[in-house]
Amino acid sequence: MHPVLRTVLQRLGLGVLTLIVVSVVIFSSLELLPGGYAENILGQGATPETVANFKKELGLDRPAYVRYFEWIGGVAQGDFGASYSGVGGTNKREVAHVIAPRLYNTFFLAILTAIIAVPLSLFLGVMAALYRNSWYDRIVNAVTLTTIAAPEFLIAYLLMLLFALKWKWFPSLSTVGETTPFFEHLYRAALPAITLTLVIVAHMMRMTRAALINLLASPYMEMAKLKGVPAREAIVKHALPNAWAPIATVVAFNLAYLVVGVVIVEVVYVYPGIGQLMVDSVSSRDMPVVQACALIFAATYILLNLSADVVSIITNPRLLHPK
Amino acid sequence: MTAQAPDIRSVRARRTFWENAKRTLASAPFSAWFGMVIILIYAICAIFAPWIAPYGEADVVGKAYLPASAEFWLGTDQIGRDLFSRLIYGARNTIGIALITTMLSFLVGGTLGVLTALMRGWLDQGVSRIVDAFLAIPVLIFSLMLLAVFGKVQFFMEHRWVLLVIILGLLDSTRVFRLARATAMNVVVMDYVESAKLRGENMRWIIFREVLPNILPPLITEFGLRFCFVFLTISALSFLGVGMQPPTADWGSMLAENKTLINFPAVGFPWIRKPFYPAIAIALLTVAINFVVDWVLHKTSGLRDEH
Amino acid sequence: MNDTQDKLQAALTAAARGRITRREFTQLALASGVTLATANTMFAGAARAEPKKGGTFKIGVGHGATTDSMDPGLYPDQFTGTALWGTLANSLTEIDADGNVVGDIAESYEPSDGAKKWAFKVRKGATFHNGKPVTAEDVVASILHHTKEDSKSAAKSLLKDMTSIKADGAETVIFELSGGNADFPYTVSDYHMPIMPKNEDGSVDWQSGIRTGAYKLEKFEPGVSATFTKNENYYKTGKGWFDRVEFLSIKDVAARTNALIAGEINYMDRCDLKTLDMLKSNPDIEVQEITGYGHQVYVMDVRAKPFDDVNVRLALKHSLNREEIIEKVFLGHGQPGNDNPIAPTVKFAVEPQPKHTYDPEKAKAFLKKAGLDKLTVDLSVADAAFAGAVDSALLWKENAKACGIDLNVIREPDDSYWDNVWLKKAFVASYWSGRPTVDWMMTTAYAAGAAWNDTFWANPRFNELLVAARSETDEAKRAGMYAEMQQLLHDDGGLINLMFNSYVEAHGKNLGHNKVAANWQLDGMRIAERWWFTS
Amino acid sequence: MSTDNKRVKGETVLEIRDLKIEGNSDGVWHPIVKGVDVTLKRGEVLGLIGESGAGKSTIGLAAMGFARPGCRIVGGTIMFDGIDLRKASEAQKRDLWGSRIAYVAQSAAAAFNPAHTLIDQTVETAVRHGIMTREQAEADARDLYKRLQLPKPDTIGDRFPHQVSGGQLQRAMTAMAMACRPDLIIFDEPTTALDVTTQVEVLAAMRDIVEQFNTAAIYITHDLAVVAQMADRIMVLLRGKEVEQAPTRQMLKQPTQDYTKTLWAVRKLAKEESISDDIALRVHNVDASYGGMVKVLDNVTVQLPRGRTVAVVGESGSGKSTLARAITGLLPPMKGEVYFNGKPLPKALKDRDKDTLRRIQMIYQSADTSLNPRQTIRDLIGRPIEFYHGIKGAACDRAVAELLDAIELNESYIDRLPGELSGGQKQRISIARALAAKPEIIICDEVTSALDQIVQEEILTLLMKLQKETNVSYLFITHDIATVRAISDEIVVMHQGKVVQQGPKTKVLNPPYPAYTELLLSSVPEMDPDWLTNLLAKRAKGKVKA
Repeated sequence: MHPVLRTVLQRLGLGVLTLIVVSVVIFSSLELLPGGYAENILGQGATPETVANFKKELGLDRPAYVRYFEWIGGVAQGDFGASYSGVGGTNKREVAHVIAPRLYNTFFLAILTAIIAVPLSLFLGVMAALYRNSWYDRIVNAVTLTTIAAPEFLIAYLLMLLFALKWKWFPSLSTVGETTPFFEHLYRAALPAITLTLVIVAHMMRMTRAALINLLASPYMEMAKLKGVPAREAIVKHALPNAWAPIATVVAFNLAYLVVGVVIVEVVYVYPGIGQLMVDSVSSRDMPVVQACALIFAATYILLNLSADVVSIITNPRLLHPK
Repeated sequence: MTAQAPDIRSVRARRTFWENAKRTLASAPFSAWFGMVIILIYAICAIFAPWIAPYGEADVVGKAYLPASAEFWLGTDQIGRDLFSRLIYGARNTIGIALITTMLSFLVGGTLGVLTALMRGWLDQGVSRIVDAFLAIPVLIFSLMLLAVFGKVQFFMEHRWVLLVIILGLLDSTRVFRLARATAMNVVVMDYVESAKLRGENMRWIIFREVLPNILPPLITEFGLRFCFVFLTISALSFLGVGMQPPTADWGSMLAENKTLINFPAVGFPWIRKPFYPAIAIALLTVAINFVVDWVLHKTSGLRDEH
Repeated sequence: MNDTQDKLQAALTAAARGRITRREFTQLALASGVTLATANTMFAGAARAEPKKGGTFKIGVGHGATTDSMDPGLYPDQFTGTALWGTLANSLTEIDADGNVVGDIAESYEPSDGAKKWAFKVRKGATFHNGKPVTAEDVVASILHHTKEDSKSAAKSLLKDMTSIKADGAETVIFELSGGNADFPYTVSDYHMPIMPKNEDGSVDWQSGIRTGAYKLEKFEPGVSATFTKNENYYKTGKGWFDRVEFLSIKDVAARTNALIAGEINYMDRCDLKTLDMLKSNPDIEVQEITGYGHQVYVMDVRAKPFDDVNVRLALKHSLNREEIIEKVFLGHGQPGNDNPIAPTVKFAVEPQPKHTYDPEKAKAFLKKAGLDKLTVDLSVADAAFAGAVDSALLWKENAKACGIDLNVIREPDDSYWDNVWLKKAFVASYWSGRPTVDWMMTTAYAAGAAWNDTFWANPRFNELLVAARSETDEAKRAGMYAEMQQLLHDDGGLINLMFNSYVEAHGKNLGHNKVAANWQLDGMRIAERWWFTS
Repeated sequence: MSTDNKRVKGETVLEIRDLKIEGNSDGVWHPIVKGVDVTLKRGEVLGLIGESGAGKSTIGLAAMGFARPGCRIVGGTIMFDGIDLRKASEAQKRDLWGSRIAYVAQSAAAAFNPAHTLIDQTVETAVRHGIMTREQAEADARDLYKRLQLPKPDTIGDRFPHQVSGGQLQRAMTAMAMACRPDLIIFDEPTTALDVTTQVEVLAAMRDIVEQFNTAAIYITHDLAVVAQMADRIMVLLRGKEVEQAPTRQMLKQPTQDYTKTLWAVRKLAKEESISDDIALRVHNVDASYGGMVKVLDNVTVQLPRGRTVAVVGESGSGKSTLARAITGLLPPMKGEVYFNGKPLPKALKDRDKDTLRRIQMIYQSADTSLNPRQTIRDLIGRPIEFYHGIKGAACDRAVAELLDAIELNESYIDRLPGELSGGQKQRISIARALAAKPEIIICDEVTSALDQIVQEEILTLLMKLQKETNVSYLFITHDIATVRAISDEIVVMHQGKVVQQGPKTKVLNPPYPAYTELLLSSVPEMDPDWLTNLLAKRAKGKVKA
């Protein structure tokens, strides 16, 4: 079997294993969560009787492990169960239906940001490596440093202040619905995307720079120079191909972050993404949704890392063409 | 050649830690110095907060939202506490907690990382799998849940910071583990580790005398970055309302408390808006740390210019 | 009256009808000897007074969760309340701007047998969005929806005294109660009890969102938004002016504020008090403040030590500087409480004497009486009880020091505060959204053994009065009884009422409205049918 | 006939006058090259020889007008074919580099970009300087591969660097340098990283090609024998200064300078062989392998007499280092026994007691990796003393000082870190560390191969001196026959995990040889300039016979 294929399969296997561990971790910590869905939904209105009715209807009166295995079994067949929120018999709200629109929004935002951020950071990184210790390099570093240093929500509010309130280029609210037309969606997601870009570009750019500068010391870069290859071409043609692995890893990491780590941006811009859904569901104890979200997050993380590995394999002849 | 050897010329004593420190510091560039000075200032604020701060951490000393004045250097906050004093105490709490958290995560993650790198085998496999699982769960959301879970324990209700430290520390240790293991892997294959084994040294010696000193530079730099990351996370948690306990002054919650003011004409100094003070405090420290970290990295990167 | 004033009157009407420009009006006004400023306000007022049709009304609400359900029994808060009840549906009765109960789906209602029996007459011409007329059957089904055995409805407890309900012909619905309740019409005005179409099988169709209200449901995305379109054949006249209504769930107050400033929403609830001055200074935005029934309180479990001693309770009641806290934490937005849960705007409300105010000496004196020279108590708080609960408690701690009371403030985690702290710990912060009647309020929170009696206060005289007053139809007598009850609670109860909080809400200047109701936020949750655009 | 008369000398290609270069360490600039003159005619090969730090590579690169980061050319002129490379712009130099001046780096493995195929990198210069179209360039490259006797010259180009052997890579790199038929090639220690047997082929290939294209070349190496084969003229360098310069033969026959003489003398070092049957260590029929697959050691039997030195020679992959691991217990043998003073040793390291461990010590090839860079000399040497003999504090310090004395290092080094020492000094420290345990056996794994010849000699003499003093036995693993001559009493020749031959030095080093031994020995370059020519001729004959 070709090594690439083998690795991919191995990782996938591990991924599934990881997912199971994750589901157990999440499930059990949710079991520990004090207060229940009923108490929460009824808030001050909870009476022992109504709560009891709730529990019965949700099947929460049965032992935890039974529910876990039912649930995991369902998931195995692609059925994430029903959200507690649909209780009342007739219209159970399938978790899938609850999550689908949010997931779409999240991916929309993530992809939008990625499209801006990844090329940008690569470009900046290569430039910084090329003109290292120049003013350009220093400035870019300083700026990225500060964007790393500033708390996410601060950046978010600042951008909102400038772009939404001062200049009114973009809306301050990013509320979008399933019916929102594509370009409207694009327009509304602009500010969140910019914010996230600022947050992740710094990281990716610095890694790109580091990875490249690391390689510049290697003999074959000197060789390239002594073969008369100009600096820019040397970086692009000789350094970059060997730098893909580390770059891919950090890119994957940041893309994962775009999916799993954007709660705050979602809150600030009121963007109905999956992060907020999960936080809501945690505080309202809507277990099925929380678990589904957690699994999705984990899966995203795993798949992205996997693809990073694949990239580093196919860009590394040693692994791609073994002796 | 033993203790009873006839000639009693005494060998000159060890070079002291300070001598070494001096030698290294001498070569530090400006940015590093700048960073170190800032960090030092913060440290002093943190340690001597009660003596530096003009007012108590939680004392209500004036009306709400007083502008900056001789009496209140940065004005007062939403219930009339002195912002300057709270900033200083904030340094104490935020830095203190972030520091303890990071230490915890390095103690756990670092030790495990080195151990697994040395032992390999099932331990390595097991730990790595579990770590992978934890890495796959987003820190922020997971810590939200854990905070909700253990926030109910009476002890943690009274000392919430302990809970924060434990949760963030452990979650973070997974990331540290990754790095520690990776770097240790490169060191354990070195001949000097092998020769230590040949000498018959025990695990403790090998870890603490042979391996640790050599993976320290990358770990130290990571420490700096992790440290920043931790208190950004803490502030994020405070922003979501589950962070530190009022009246404890914590930059994150201070920032969150006043976030709505950001979009309005300056409160406090005409040119800086109140919510920015803690933000600036955070940013400045992070930048300072990164300066130092960059320097350490450069020093230890081993990129010697050979002739 | 002279003729210039007649002219002015005419002009005002004209302005109201929009048939006269500001310039013309001002000229006239000046002619009739009014200053320019007054003239302008007069014009604006007049032009505002007359409702206009049309426009899309966007409301940013600080509530709403993905778990929100169409089942009215489960409406947790303002979002579902205002959107899925106030905009979409009607109950049998409603509370008007002055706090009186008036018919809604019910055209009229009659008590009999000492208010133990109530007959509600369904309004003629009231129809569901699908065109079907509302029948007594629908009403019965809608009410029974909450009283079913397995019901999870929050209204279940409200209806626990209802022994039977039946339709008497197509128009009339007969309620029978276990005991007399003169305020029953108030009860059925509750937002958990909208009238819904009955299914074949006798249950009600709560899922489809077909209701009777001024707007039809277009789309409901739980935790995100709810959109509505005008219901052209709404049975009420002079209500429901907008073409479309959009509710957005914006939990982050900063975001809400920005949205309003940026003009992306026309109305926001629960303003951040810190920003009010800036908001007010914005020419296009109007901040409105209504002191409602809601009150923010600290409650003591009167069974637990040391609160079992009335003197300790009184000492604490006097150790709290309500004015200062309102000033500092709520920036003056609220009315100091007087340890009486009945809002001044409620019928039969009184101001018990002596007024409880911050008075260290008195507090010390009461401590002495209790045989203590100093007192240490734990106070559990969380902003989940009410925004500012923590800050208030911290200030109180400062006040109490002067009274020889060491208040140990414990901050509880926000989520599930109501399950684990409220009703569980002896001394906690709590919030009451208030009730439209004395009886309702007292029954829910202070009657011996009531599920939510969070002070566990059981005063024989009080409870006896409570029952008596219910079936008492003589207004004067009732007033007397209620006054005594409020006094008792004030002197002896475990309630420390910090303040009646104001609903501080802001909206664009281009919105018009009549007197705003105080029973709920958002104009009694019925803002969508009551307000309109002026331009 | 000799190499030099066979070639047409043309006009001067390169003329370097009074070259001065400085290097930067920790912010301080200090001279590395202190005024060197080089003149090179077309078709001439100049050998630059000297120890590390002599500045040979620096000069070689300077000849291209290039200075490594951390170095700067501060004085002198570098005229290449009328162009002053010091004044030339980057762009000008870029046009020259690759096309008219080419560079062949020491380690081809590192100097080839792992991400591109050989042919891609070979043709790159030609194509980018617009000398040929890609098709022509590739055709030409294949031709060069053929001339350099690379296997499958038509397809080997499509391979990636990691897919071909070191020797082949080094030749491919020469092809790459030749791609544009440059006027000048700089060979920077091109064969140092190779096994002797491979080295012969590569040397031959490189020599032929420069002859065929009559290219001028600077050949940088520390190995006299090698340079003797390649160069027409030899320049000896010491600490950035020219010691002397002369045509190869003359230089080999009568060097004038003392330093040069010492250089030559190193090769003469030889130990008086003495045999003993008091066996300290006996490896008996040992098989070993990493993870079962291939046997790295195949039924190996070796004897180590007390107080004597047994040299284990073989090329990389012959399993000689594995033998060491098997003895030390790092790699427990699958089969066979290791007897120590007649008693079988526990196979695995962890089963051996402290004292056994003390008696067998090991010294590694690279002191850089075997000395913990974070520990001072005091700790490095002190630890075994403390660990094995429980001597602490001042006493331990004194012991360390005495050991430093024994290895001829000044006591003031005691608080240095390894990074602050020269290669030779580091190796001395690792010797001291081994001695500190007062062992009976020291396994020396290629201990001198990373060092300059003079230093090598010093280390070897030191080892021998210590052997006399402490009667310790050495198991001396090396690939360098010269070293073997210098130090051993007995020799074990290993090839592909098997012992080809074991016996007293004189016996092994003299005919009749087993085939492999002969190949090995014959491949070792000798100081005779005609050695390579003759050897090739002899082997050619051999082939014909066969």
